Amino acid sequence: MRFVDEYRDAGKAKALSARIAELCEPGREYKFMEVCGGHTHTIYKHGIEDYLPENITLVHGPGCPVCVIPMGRVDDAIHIARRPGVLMTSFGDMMRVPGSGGNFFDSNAEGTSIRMVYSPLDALKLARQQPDRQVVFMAIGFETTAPSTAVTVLRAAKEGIRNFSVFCNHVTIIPAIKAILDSPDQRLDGFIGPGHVSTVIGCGPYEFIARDYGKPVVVAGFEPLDVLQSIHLLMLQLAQGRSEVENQYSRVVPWQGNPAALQAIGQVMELRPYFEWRGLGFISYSALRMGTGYADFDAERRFELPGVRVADPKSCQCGEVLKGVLKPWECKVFGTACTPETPIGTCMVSPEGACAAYYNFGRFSRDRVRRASAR
Amino acid sequence: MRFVDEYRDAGKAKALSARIAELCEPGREYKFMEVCGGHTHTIYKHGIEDYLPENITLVHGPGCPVCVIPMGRVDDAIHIARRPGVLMTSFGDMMRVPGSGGNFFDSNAEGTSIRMVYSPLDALKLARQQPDRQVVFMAIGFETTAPSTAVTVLRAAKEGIRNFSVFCNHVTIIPAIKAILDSPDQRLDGFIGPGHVSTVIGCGPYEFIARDYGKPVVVAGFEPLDVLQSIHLLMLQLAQGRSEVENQYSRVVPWQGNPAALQAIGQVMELRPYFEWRGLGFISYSALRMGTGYADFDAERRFELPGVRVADPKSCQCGEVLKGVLKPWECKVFGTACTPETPIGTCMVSPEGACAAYYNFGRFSRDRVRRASAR
Amino acid sequence: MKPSDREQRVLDRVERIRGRRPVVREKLITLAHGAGGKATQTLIEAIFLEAFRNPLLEPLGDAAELAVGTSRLALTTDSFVVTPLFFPGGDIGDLAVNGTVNDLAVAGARPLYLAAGFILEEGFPVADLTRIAGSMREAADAAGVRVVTGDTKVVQRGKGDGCYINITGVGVIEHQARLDLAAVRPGDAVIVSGPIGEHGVTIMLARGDLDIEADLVSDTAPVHGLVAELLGSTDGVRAMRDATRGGVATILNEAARAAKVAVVVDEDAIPVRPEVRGAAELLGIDPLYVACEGRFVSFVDGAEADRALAALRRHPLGAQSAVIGRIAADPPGLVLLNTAFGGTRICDLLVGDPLPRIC
Amino acid sequence: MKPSDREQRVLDRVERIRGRRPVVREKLITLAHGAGGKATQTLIEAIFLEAFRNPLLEPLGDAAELAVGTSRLALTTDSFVVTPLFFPGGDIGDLAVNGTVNDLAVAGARPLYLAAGFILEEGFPVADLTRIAGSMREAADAAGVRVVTGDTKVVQRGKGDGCYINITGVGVIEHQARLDLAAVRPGDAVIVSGPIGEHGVTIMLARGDLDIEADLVSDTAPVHGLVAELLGSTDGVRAMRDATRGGVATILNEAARAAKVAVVVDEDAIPVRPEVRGAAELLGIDPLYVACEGRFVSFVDGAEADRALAALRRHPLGAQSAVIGRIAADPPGLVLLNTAFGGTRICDLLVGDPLPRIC
Amino acid sequence: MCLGIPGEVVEILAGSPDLAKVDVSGVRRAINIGLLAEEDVRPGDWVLIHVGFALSKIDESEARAALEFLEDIGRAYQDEIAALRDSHID
Amino acid sequence: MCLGIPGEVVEILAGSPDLAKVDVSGVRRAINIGLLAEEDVRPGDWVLIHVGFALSKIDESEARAALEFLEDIGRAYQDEIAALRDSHID
Ligand code: SF4
Ligand code: SF4
Ligand SMILES: [Mg+2]
Ligand SMILES: [Mg+2]
Ligand SMILES: [Mg+2]
Ligand SMILES: [Mg+2]
Ligand SMILES: [Mg+2]
Ligand SMILES: [Mg+2]
Ligand SMILES: [Mg+2]
Ligand SMILES: [Mg+2]
Ligand SMILES: [Mg+2]
Ligand SMILES: [Mg+2]
Repeated sequence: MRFVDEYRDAGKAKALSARIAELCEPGREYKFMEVCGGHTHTIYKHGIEDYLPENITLVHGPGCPVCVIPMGRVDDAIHIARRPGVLMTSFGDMMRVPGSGGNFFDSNAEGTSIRMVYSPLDALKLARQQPDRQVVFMAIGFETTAPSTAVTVLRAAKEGIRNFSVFCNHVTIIPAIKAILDSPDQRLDGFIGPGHVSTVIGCGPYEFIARDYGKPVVVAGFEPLDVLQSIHLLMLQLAQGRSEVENQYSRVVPWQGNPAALQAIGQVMELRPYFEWRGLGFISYSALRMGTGYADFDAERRFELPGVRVADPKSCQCGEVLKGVLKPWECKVFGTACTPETPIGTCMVSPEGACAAYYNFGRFSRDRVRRASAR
Repeated sequence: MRFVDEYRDAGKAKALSARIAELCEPGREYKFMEVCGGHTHTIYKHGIEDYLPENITLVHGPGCPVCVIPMGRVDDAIHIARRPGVLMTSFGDMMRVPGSGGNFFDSNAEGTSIRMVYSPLDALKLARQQPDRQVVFMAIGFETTAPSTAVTVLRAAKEGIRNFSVFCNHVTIIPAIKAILDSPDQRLDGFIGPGHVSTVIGCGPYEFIARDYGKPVVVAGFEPLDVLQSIHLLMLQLAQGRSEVENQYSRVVPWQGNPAALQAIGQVMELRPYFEWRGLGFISYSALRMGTGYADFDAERRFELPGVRVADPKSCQCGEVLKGVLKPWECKVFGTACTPETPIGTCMVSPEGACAAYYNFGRFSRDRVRRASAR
Repeated sequence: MKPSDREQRVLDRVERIRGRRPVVREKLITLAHGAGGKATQTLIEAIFLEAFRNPLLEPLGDAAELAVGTSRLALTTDSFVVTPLFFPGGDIGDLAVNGTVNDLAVAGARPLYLAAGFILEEGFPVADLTRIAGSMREAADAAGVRVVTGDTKVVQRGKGDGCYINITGVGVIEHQARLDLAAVRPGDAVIVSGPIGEHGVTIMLARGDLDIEADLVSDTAPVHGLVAELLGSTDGVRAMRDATRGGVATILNEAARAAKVAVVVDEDAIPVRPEVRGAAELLGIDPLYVACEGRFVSFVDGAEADRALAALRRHPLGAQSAVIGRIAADPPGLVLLNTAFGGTRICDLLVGDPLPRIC
Repeated sequence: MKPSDREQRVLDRVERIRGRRPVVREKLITLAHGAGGKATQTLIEAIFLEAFRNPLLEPLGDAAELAVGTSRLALTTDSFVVTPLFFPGGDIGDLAVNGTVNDLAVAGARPLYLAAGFILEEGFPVADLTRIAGSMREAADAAGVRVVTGDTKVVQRGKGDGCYINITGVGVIEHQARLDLAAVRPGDAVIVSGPIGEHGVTIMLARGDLDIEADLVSDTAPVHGLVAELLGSTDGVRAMRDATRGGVATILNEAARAAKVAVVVDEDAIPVRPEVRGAAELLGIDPLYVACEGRFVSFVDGAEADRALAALRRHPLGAQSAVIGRIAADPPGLVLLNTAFGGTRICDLLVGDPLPRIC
Repeated sequence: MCLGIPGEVVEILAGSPDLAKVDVSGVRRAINIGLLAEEDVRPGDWVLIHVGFALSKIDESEARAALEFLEDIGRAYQDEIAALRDSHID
Repeated sequence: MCLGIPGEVVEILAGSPDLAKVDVSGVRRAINIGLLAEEDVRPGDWVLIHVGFALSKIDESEARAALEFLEDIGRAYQDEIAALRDSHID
């Protein structure tokens, strides 16, 4: 696969690995946060940590759309799905996210119809095909995904489709990064910037990190060499005393982002004054809802919602994991009460969730693995 | 079973049989019509003909509620059942009655919901249980059954149930008997009168037969001794030159019938000016529909009906069989194109239908059977 | 020509047509195709037998007889789709095990192993599944068989009915007799192992939509012990069949057709519980067509009938066994019923399920 | 304590918990229970194994091994509930026959007889049934097996999905080898018989709701000939499994658990067709978890791996066979994947079906 | 024309005077007896049941009389047969 | 955060200029390219696909430059390794 396979080359990885090692000051600990869960997934899936010296630690960030959905929103979605005639749709990622009374599969087992779609346009298609049902699309995701929802709503409006609405849970990445930077228990040396969200918002929005907080940011692609090279670029900035925003992923990310996509979001949606993030609590202006011009497509207005705030389970430490304060295995319930089969927190659900990625891919000791995997 | 087993006694049957034989004038042929399909069923099911001399022939009449339903009415019922949200109900008897495009089972295979009920009250119960569906009861039957439908409608009206209606196909027996009496190709010596319809209408309505047509009528019960005794009573009348209405079934049938039942019919239903009977064509004032006071419960008004008159298949001779002009096996398609598996006519469907009764129970030569059945 | 000769000619033509190769005329499957009557037979013969035709399949018996090494094996399969899953006297679990054990037993095999396939509907209570598995185990223990392999599938809500179970049974045939419906011959006695129709009526009532109550329980039971008793008592057993879908009448018709004989049954000899009869009269159905799940019909050399009956009656499950009829040569292919009233009539296959009726 | 020691302590505790007796925590059955992953395993072990426990069932292999007379028999059952019923490369009919033949073949048995149970939904087209029966016959002929018994049930519209087929297969085990996943040992080679995931991806695309097109056909095929080739080439075969629900990764995990070994697989050695990879990337799923219906994994003495591979490749169905990994002693119970990129990761069981994802 | 079955009233259902529990050979169902409102139906009475409704109350004296008639005919027949047999023996 | 896959545009769908058929390793799907209206997407172009939408056009020259850089690093490393090996042999 072009633009994929060439970035999975072990030979080049070894070379980058050597360059990174050369840049390590002895005795110094380096902590980089990959903001995006996609990077977390890449790191574990390809075994990137095998190429890093011991004193570089990758800290998993909040950029997993599923992990930040609070329980109350899952409950709200199930509440809507239980209304007669409703066909709820969402991405496969949402199906196993726990609400307070079970996930979407459990809800379907009790009688709802919650179906996976590949694209919000597919949800709209279902609405067209089944005019006697209320089709609701539960939208999740950062700015990467929001334009698709916006374009779908524009299309529904243009076609005059009345049985379609969006349960909007889009969030914005910058306020989350800011919350982490402002968190007192955080000590990071730099950021691996989210590649795909940057195709939409561009690289400019990260400049405050370099400027105001003095931390380097490298916007990175999602193949393993992309990540490794980004770490190299971060190490170079640190070695040279720089703190800038760099774009490792320039083949895909234009510095200015995608103005048409931003325009679509702006036309259809508006910022919420505040939104609850799982584990992180309420963050101001950190999420989107349908704008007043598209209120007809707003499932929150079409269906009465209980909107009950459900507290995270006491034992859940997702907030600390999402802020990068705890490693997944440091959570008290990791792998015992909280497993992919019976997740307590959302981070154990999405393949992008730090706990799930670590549990599924990384749950073993380096030493034993090195012996076992020798070819 | 009390009031059942004592009327199935072979010893008494032999005695009656001997008395009947004694009353036969040598060389004379006797033809009695059992008006009611229930009697046809009894005759074949118990093997009553084995007790009759060769010169007494039982002619099967039109009193089978299912057999007289024309194809167009089955089609209409399916048309209603196809409307979204409709749950059609009827008695099990109707399920295999052929419409022009298949029967109710075929229709269900194509997606309708047509369910059997034991009582019209059970259909009303379904309406109560499933308020979001339109429950239609396809009512069939003679005066025996019509009061049950009427009482059910009265009850629905009293409870204010809005999602219940009746597709009314009730018919009345007297006009059918009159049509047969007036048919030129008919020579009958007497009638075995329908026992259960008489519980409602009483015995008086048959007096015109005795008076105007000079034929004896014996209202008969449905156990085999009832039928045999009725034949005996008919033979006695003939021997004595009488033509009267007698009530063999006095344990069940009051001479006056059931005034409350007649009142219920009168309150809820009204006579149709004409109605098509399968094979017999249109007969004036021979059927019932919802009266104007209960128009809300009339499925014919609630649902637009094509009301197309569907001609009987060319090969079908049900009319002749229903009038007693042909024996079942004399129909050209009997047992070849028309079988219980693939009925062409309705008489091959109901266990009361003459063709079905003969095919299922009586399809063999007396001689071979006598040899085989010898104990 | 006399009317009675004309009638006979028509009847002969009818019988010839009935003997023709079956054709499925319907475009769509209907419930009748699953009811065990004519529609089912036609479907099986026209489609499955036609496609799979081979000498081992062709007898279409309760179980196929297979040679493996030096052993004679019996193999049978059945899917159980009963509603409700739990009913007086049993549940789908023991029903499935017993049904399979019985198909092996009446094929003359000692039941040994079961394979169980579950098709579960999304939303089915795990507690019910646990209960069903428990019943299966108890039934298997009672019959001395083991579930040795299985499979589980889950289908979307609305594509199943809680729980369907397929069970395939393997048994070994150790005696020398060749049991075969085609071996039934004139003079044989027809024996039923107990009162008929209790299972089917129990299920109808348990569905609840008829609102009829009765102190009835399903007759579901494993008959292998009773069969062993019978086979041990005489060499005169020609064939056996368990009376499931389609009831006793269907089996009698299968025998009449397979052996080209007449089966003559005496109505008043057939054991029927009063409640079964009451429900049947109320609904207008005939118990002869109602399913049993713990009764079988055996065809036994007439000279051995008393010995066979005595053996059956010694076993608790067979205490109410009865000779209900005998085999005659003519008219071949028909089942005749001598009614309690003293008449005689045909007792044919039904097209589909017996339907409650009002007329 | 060092962080890495603390981490190791947590991981040891996690592994201990994973070894505990499984419990079904859900109150209701969900689709995950049928997906072949962890939820399925838990259901089977906690409910069915618990209820039916006996030494013949306990290995939970593709087929149970049974002694009858002097013969060793293999018995397997599977229900097929695929949607759509007809798909590029096959239909439910040949899929069902091949699936059963394969379970017998990988258990080391020569497939002989099939029992087929149909659960048809009211309204199912008779023409489709005829076509399915025809495919079954063709597949059976190709595999040299016969359908010897069957059963047909019809369920109400809305209680089925057109056609479900259960097939139970009986085979005879003629060779001396004891094939058993528990016999896999360090040093063994892991061989897959061809490119993976084609069936599962074909079915996903054939459903039509993803609107993705590809020139892909199901890999459904009977592997008994290929297995015979392999078993004839070497005595070093320890065990085989066909890679159906849950895909290759699930089998590797079953081997790691059964034999208490580590399975180490090289990502770049695994044959995957570009279209399968393309669809998998687009949907965010991993082909290692996607079902095949004509591929199997064999575990072969490392010293015999070349000979085994050569034998497999001689057969047309095995032309793309590949050694994808080997068995190590430690860490027991885990499957490790050496990534193409040069890293190493765990390759665990999934909970349920692999779900298309966006993040 | 219409299936009708005799059943014995075992209970008038409290609260719904239109409904009676009726027993047919050991099976019971609630039957609407509203059409017999004039007849004062009580437990022990037998009624004719059709589609869940009682259509008439069975008149036991009529039944007894009819049966006696049948029995008379039967007895007379037996006597004749016996006489016939005796005459043959002679 | 968001799964994005590169695919090659093989056809702009006639009648719906917002839709393009895109090929990913032999599998094809119609993708909405409305968000790249300014970019003049044509067959042969590569785009990044996310939930059925093309989010950006892949810049092949940037890709080439980045890859060259990686290759340089790789080559330099190989040379060093070789040198190291040589030095050991010495
Ligand atoms: S182990 Fe579970 S509860 Fe703990 S942080 Fe991870 S997902 Fe949250
Ligand atoms: S054989 Fe068929 S068509 Fe002919 S009269 Fe009888 S039911 Fe009608
Ligand atoms: Mg059987
Ligand atoms: Mg069977
Ligand atoms: Mg059976
Ligand atoms: Mg299986
Ligand atoms: Mg259901
Ligand atoms: Mg298998
Ligand atoms: Mg299997
Ligand atoms: Mg299998
Ligand atoms: Mg069967
Ligand atoms: Mg369906």
